[in-house]
Amino acid sequence: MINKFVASPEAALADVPNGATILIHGFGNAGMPAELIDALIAQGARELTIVNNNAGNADTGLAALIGAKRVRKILCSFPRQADSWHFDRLYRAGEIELELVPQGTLAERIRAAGAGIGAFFTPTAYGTKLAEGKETRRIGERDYVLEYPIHADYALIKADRADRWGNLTYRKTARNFGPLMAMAAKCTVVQVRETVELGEIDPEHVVTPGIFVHRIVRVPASLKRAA
Amino acid sequence: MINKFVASPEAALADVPNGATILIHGFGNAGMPAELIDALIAQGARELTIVNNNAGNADTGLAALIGAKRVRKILCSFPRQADSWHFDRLYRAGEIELELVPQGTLAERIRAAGAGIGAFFTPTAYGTKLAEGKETRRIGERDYVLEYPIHADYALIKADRADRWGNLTYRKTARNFGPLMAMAAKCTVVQVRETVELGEIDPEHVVTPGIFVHRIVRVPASLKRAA
Amino acid sequence: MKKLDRKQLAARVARDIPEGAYVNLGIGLPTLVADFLPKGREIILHSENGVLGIGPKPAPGEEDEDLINAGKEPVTLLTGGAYFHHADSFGMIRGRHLDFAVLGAFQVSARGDLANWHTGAPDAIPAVGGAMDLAVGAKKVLVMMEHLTKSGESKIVERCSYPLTAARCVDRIYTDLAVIDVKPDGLHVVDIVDGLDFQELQRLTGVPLKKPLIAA
Amino acid sequence: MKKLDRKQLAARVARDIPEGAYVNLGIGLPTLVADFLPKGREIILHSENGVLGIGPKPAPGEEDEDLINAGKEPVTLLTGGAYFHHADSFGMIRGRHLDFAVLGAFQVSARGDLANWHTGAPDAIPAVGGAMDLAVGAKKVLVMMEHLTKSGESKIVERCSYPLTAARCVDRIYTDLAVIDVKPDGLHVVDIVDGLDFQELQRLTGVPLKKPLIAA
Repeated sequence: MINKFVASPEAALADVPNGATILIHGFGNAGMPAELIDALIAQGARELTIVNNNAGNADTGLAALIGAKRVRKILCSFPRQADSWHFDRLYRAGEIELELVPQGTLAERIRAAGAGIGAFFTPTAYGTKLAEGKETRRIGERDYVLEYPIHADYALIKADRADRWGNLTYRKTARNFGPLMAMAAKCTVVQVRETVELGEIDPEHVVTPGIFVHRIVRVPASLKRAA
Repeated sequence: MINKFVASPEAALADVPNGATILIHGFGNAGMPAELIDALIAQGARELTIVNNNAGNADTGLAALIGAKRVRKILCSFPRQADSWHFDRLYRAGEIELELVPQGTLAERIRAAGAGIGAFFTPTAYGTKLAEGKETRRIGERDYVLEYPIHADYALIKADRADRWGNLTYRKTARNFGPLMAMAAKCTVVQVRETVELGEIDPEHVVTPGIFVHRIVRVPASLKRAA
Repeated sequence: MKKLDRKQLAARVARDIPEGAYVNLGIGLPTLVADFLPKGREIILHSENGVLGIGPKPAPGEEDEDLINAGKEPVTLLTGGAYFHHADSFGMIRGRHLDFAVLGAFQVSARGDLANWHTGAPDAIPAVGGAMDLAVGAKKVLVMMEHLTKSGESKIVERCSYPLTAARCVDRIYTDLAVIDVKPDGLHVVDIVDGLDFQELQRLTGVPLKKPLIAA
Repeated sequence: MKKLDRKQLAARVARDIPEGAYVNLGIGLPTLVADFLPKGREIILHSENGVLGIGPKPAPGEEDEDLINAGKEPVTLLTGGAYFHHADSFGMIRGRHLDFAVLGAFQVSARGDLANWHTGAPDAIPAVGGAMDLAVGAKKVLVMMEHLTKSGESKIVERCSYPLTAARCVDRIYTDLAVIDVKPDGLHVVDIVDGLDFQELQRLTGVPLKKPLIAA
């Protein structure tokens, strides 16, 4: 019997090695897998490359991972926020590498990894600092920049519901990067609010099919930290 | 008030010019917008370029459009079927041009058009007849072929439900190319089994958001031909 | 002259958004446009983080941390709205499905180059978000900004000194002093605030302007 | 010797598909494998046209024209299945998410090249479907075919004479005579049908074979 449920965030992340590339779901706090990140901090892996839209807020979640100096490099679209002090401090000290990627290009590069696309031409960032040194091409009447996929070892995702095959639904704008990141990692680890019996998710409403999901941990909303 | 409903298939397709490129949804009969195709035949536009996974079955729908000699060129992955006699006859007579595209490349080229991607490298067809003359590149450990988007003037789609903003759901494997084609055309025309009030489609369950849809015609199942 | 305040500027932009338009409002000043869209006109607001049909701010206590806009502020969803993932969301943007993007700016050049993401200061932490996607993707890019910097320099310039967001992307500029169209043959003034004449607007602006066909 | 019939061949392939595998069964002979998957083993079947979790054929009269497989035959959906669109479906294929694709073949070369889409005959109407995507995308490509053509020639060849579907993609070949692994150092016989010895198999096959470690 296929059963992708695992007992705890700690068990789900026990094998993360130093130097791993990890996609972390979430746009700000919406979709951020806080308990999985806590487990990653506790697990101790270092020299990580992290992919997230942002670079953490305040002192929890991704910000705590960065603050604990576990992150060698981050790929994101919007690191600078009022409360991104952990990232700001390490960035100014030269202790964390930043690859700034336009948000749509970030999403598309993650999708490309999941969908087996080797590279793609996007119009975004053409003629800007963020395309410096990159291959460009005029196709039709638009100019494009060549961008490459972002493959990862792990994806850490927060979804709403999951069944034991790994079919997922999300909640409102907490969907954001989740379905893309789930496709792009060798091992996709998901925390969900609720686990359900097979068949409780209508096959028309599955957002991430189980083929993309490897490990699922239930984190009931009642256990959630006061954010 | 936004209202994308139109009165009839004929009204929805009145402005199709000769020489238009038209995406036609459907994998075999599942998702094929038969009544819209009938209206296109009645409308009379000629020299069409058609994109569909197949090249028509038996004597109705796309096969009838081809049989009526309205199609100059077809892009598809699988034209040859036991009952594709209209296509077969015109193809052997040199009266229809065929661009054979692997199925996944066909889907991805349509998506690329909808998503503003200028071109992409795919591993499919590398080293085969279908990549002859195309640009190739080794990226990492795989070889890729460069493929370009398929932009269209119209998309003809069969969906299950629609509201007046154009939000769509599909039914089972009749989803297939629909959500992709809806993104890739200047004018997306949809026939649906049922029209519903705004809000009846759960925002979590919308498959094609209304931004991609321009005209909707209700074709109740009771009016469907005996297939 | 009567400079427009932030609300008046937002109302001026809102007036130009037609029924049925799909619109992305950038973070900051452009977000204010939502409050001034004419009642009874159905306009569908998009946010990069995967939502179409954004409604008014939630009542206090009704916020949902899973329903936010690109500025990470709590929002509501209109009846008829839809959720989708980031690749679909930016497919809408890059694929030219949005009718309008309304964006803030540091500078706009006479040929429509936009600079709105980075001051270029060596110690600044760069952050781009969806700005570059919106600038290249929307059918029409509308810029909202103050006409002058705090030190009185024109933000409409011959050539942007700040790093570009995208080249030749801006269609129309709304400032607290005027509305100006960016066209292939130059900058065309559409209207000017009361009490300011074309000559004075030209004097304040860094680059040549063309008079409106009907004098303001 | 006891050549395997179509059902026996399908059962032989089915035996090798492990619990939890995601599998695409090609049109024709490979589709038959579904009927022989061991009961109690959960295996999830994928079809190119946007479905995971294909179940048994529907009972007569229970067919749904909107629920078909890639061969356009009516199917059912298992509890736990899911629908999705073609770009996601081929993302699964190209992105190496499928554990196995089971494909028919005209020819397989000694280095694992596959020819299964086109005879190359000048008057043949070419049709490729999802074959090229599956051949390059699945983690393991299993081929099912008769060992010999009707005229007695080996379909395992030094170099394919038919147009290729993909180069160096086949991992294992199941024929009515033997199971053969394609490895970097050549073709390794895994097992042979009763009544056929290695020497005779070698004689029938177009290219050099390596003996199984434990004689069949």
